[in-house]
Amino acid sequence: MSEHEEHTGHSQGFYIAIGITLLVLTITTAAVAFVNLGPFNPVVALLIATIKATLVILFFMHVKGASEKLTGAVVVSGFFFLAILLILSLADYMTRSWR
Amino acid sequence: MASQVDALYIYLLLVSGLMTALIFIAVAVLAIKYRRVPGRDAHPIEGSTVLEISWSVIPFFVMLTFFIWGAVIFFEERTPPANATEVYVVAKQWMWKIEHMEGQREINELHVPTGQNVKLIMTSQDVIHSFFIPAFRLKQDVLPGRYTTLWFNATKPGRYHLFCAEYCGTQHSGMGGDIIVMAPQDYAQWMAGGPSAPLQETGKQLFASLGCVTCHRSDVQGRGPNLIGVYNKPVLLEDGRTVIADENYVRESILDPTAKIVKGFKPVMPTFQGIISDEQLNALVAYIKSLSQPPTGTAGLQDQPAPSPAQPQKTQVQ
Amino acid sequence: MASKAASIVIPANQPPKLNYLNNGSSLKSWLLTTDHKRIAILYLISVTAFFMLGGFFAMLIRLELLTPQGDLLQADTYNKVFTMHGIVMVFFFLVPVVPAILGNFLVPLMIGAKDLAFPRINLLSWYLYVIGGVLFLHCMLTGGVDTGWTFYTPYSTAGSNTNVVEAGLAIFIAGFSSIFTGLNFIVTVHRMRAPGLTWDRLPLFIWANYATSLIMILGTPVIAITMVLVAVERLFHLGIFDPSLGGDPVLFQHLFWFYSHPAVYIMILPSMGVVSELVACFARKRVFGYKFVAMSSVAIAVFGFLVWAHHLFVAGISLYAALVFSLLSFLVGVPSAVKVFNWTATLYKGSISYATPMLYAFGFIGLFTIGGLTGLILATIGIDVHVTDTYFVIAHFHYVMVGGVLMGYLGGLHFWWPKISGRMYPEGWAKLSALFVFVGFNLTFFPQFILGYVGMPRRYWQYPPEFQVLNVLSTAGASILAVGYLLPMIYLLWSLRYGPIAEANPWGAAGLEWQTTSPPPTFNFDETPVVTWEAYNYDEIPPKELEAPVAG
Amino acid sequence: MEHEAHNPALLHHFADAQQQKNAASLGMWLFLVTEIMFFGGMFCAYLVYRLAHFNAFAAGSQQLNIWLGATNTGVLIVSSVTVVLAVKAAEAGKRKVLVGYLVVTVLLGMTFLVIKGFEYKEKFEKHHVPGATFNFTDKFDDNGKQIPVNPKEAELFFSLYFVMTGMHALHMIIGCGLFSVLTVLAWKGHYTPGYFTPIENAGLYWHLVDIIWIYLFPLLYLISRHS
Repeated sequence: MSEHEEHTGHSQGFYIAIGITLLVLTITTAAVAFVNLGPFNPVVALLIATIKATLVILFFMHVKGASEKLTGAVVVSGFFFLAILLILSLADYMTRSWR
Repeated sequence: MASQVDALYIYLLLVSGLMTALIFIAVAVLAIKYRRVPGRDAHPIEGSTVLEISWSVIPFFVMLTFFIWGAVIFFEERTPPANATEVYVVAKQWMWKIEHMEGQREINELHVPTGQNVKLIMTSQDVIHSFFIPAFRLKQDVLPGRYTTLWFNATKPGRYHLFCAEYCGTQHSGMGGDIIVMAPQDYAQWMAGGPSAPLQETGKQLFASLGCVTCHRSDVQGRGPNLIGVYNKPVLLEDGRTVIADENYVRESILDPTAKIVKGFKPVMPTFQGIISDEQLNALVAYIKSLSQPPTGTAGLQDQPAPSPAQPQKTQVQ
Repeated sequence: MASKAASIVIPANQPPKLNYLNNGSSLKSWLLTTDHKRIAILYLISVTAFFMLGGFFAMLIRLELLTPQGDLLQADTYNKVFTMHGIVMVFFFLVPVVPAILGNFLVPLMIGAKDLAFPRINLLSWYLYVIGGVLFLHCMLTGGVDTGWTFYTPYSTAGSNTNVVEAGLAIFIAGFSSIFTGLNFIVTVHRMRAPGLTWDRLPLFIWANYATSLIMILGTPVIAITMVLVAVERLFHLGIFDPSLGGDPVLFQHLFWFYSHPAVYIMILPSMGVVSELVACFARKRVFGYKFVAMSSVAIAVFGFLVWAHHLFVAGISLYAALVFSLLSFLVGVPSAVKVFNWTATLYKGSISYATPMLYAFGFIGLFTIGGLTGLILATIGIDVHVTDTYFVIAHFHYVMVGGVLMGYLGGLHFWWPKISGRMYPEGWAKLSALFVFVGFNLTFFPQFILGYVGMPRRYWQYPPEFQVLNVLSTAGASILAVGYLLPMIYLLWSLRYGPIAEANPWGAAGLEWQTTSPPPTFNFDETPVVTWEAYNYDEIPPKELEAPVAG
Repeated sequence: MEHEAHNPALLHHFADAQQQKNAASLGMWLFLVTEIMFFGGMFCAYLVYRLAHFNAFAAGSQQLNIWLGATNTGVLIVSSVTVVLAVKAAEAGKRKVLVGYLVVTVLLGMTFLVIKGFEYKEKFEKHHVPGATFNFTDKFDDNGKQIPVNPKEAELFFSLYFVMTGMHALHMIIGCGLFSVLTVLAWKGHYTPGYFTPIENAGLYWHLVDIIWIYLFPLLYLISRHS
């Protein structure tokens, strides 16, 4: 197992580089919040958040290069059911005539 | 409406009954025919994809007929006709307070004439209740903080149960009453016994005494939008959205004026939340609605002259 | 590959050897056990205790409703009684009953493992269940709670002055018991299967429990946070669902039913798994359409998450959302129907024995068919407006959750009783109680369909006199039902001492659990089995001429 | 059972260490899914109410300190890096490096909590804590436009703010406690290159708590600054 991990693991420098990328994205998203993009402010902010989350999941949590696909399937299904909760709830709220 | 619901119910009962009978008979026949007897072994069978697909797909299409028929009825149940008489209902633990457009008030009783579309505009003062008339096959939850509506057209005079169907505390099962359906002439007689001023009159007085008139002027553009003819029309908002100015919008605009600002106006109106009661709110809503003369008069059976159309009224308001 | 299965030697009655039951008898060896079988017994005892408590509340409800006026109980008391009946039965009986008792006992045995993947977490689950249960008992003894098991806001946050927070906390804790059980099952099924036991060879009971576990993991956290939100709203006056702050009480209902609708499948799916095992064993055939039955469990679990708002058709959701949820609700009907059809088809050309477990399986098929079809009637939106929140709904979900779940549970308990206890139950008494349950159940709940359609709302402490006849029938049925449930408790306890010693495989059943001794040794198998055969290879196992060892 | 001699950490019911490790990892991931759904309920409430009461949510959001929020995001990201490096050190069997990274992680976690505490303190001082003392008079100020906000709905925003960040902070506290225990165990040499599953799993938990904050930060602080 440990040998296997070493194949998929990355170097210390790689993790620090990912960390710096995440910090840069944080500064970017905070800065963009001060620019009025109209309806695109939430879009940009959530897009950046999703990129950050994806980086953490793929590299820090070692889903990319994991020994099996099951881990990825678990992650995807977690977000899939979260999406069901959000989308179907909003399906009610977005179509209420008075909202 | 009740007969339509019953027709659908009978259809569903027939289909379900048939299915139940089919399964019961199949289980019974197979269980007896293939009961264990010495010397006869089970015959291994794998399954059949054709069968599996057909008994998945065929029931689904049968269910689609349930859905479509049910949806049609529901759509009709939820679309009140434009010419309906309106009645305001306020629920509280544990009673139903009802106010007719004519100003007639009742508790735990609702008098309606036959052959008339009646639309209930309901809200609750405390917890969730549910207005349930089994004889009409109708039910609608009554929520605090917003309006829900229900409409019906009673056909047969009589006294029908009114129940609260959403659990609401200690006296939930006592929160009932009667729907009294009367022939139109009896109803007119009953209504004539009532003393009060029409609801929109009360609303009009409130509109003046609360100072609404100073901004919502009807002659020239005031600081607030002109409310004549607004009800049930699309309104363009400051943020570019369009909403229909229905009862809930009018209600929200009184209680939370900044939520949806009409295009071209500033969010300067104070909130009236906690300042006016639910009954006063109903009266205001009724008044604002009356400013948009309904197609065939709010209450067909009113013997007093319906409030005059917007123009003369506005001069009074000033 | 066939010969291996057929050649398995079924040990004859043997002198008591070391098994999980007699391997240590101190209290500590039970309360600190990590053996999944002993934990199953702990659950059996505690869940049965809660069942009796919930049943006691049910009897109070039925007695109160014998007459139209409220005479036995006060209105307040009645509201607390039905609330606690609901909470006890749903969260402390129906959700854990089959997975935590039969599932705990059987999942490792059926897949040829020594234990669940996380035995200590399994024990923790039981302790969480007990802590939640004790907390709820404390809540009950210090005044109870009167919100209905559904905790609808704003009544639960602002209206009720009973101990809602403590009840919510009890459910929160019991919820984590359920989450850990589900987590344990999924990991166990993925990681601990015996060599050769591929996914398409798994018993259908395993598939059903796997699907159940998915729901436990995905749904339960949502009820947990919802209970937290209700609690903070009561405790700290935060206003999450408070309409006076612009909050929406209907949002609570969305979150509540996002868990509580799929929770119905947490309850019913394991029982469906039991029925698949029973039908195969007592018809001596492979289940017709194995793959479709297996997949239908997963389909029910997934589709179950798409339908929750069908509880809210009259609650004030949008017209369009209501239509969408109505349509989606019919989707769940398909895999449920597929199961019923396949069980029926399995009987064809079988060799059917009428042993007690099979009678329960027949009962399950019948009652579930009625429960499922009335579910379709409720999903039909135009009808739902009339019958929701009436006794029609009560009757429907009791057909599914009591008729279905309990039939499956009792069938399974009788079927695996020889494996669990090492003793046979008395067949005559068992058949009698199965009959009592079936007749009593139908007499109790069928009249409630009619009551609901003529308009009797649920949670009514008194009612108009014209509803009395049907209520009397229902109460009469409930007393028969109670006898039907009490009988097994008595004769199963009796059998522990006086029942005939059970063989390893008294039914001649397929499945790894029957290849070890009854009761099994602590680590289940003397050596890890290697599976080379398909599930339900009844054509390769000699039938057992089993004519009920008659009660003494 | 026969394996017990080989590896003291191997439990009897597993065939080998690989199976045990895979089981633990899958179990942890499934637990993380329950965490996603747990927070999902609150995210759902937040989205629904933001849709319904945008003005109040925007005004409430303006009152949050974007700099403290951004700093905390940075702190969490750095702590995630130290966690991942700790796992790497454990894998390589470098005990002291492992302990060092674990200590830094706990310290960073506490830094987050302290900064969060300052934010809460500010809310108390400004009477932005829901309840009897709640007072919201600040106006939404966009290009000089003054917009009065229904204070009740602002209270709803702050209710959600406190529940969401409070739940997250609770997870941070649990995480700090977890890593403190692991630090002691690591110091005592419990973990070897053949067995460091607890470090890995605690790391997964920490990353998930990080991800939740990565979403909380824009949702609460950023996206409602303009309409």
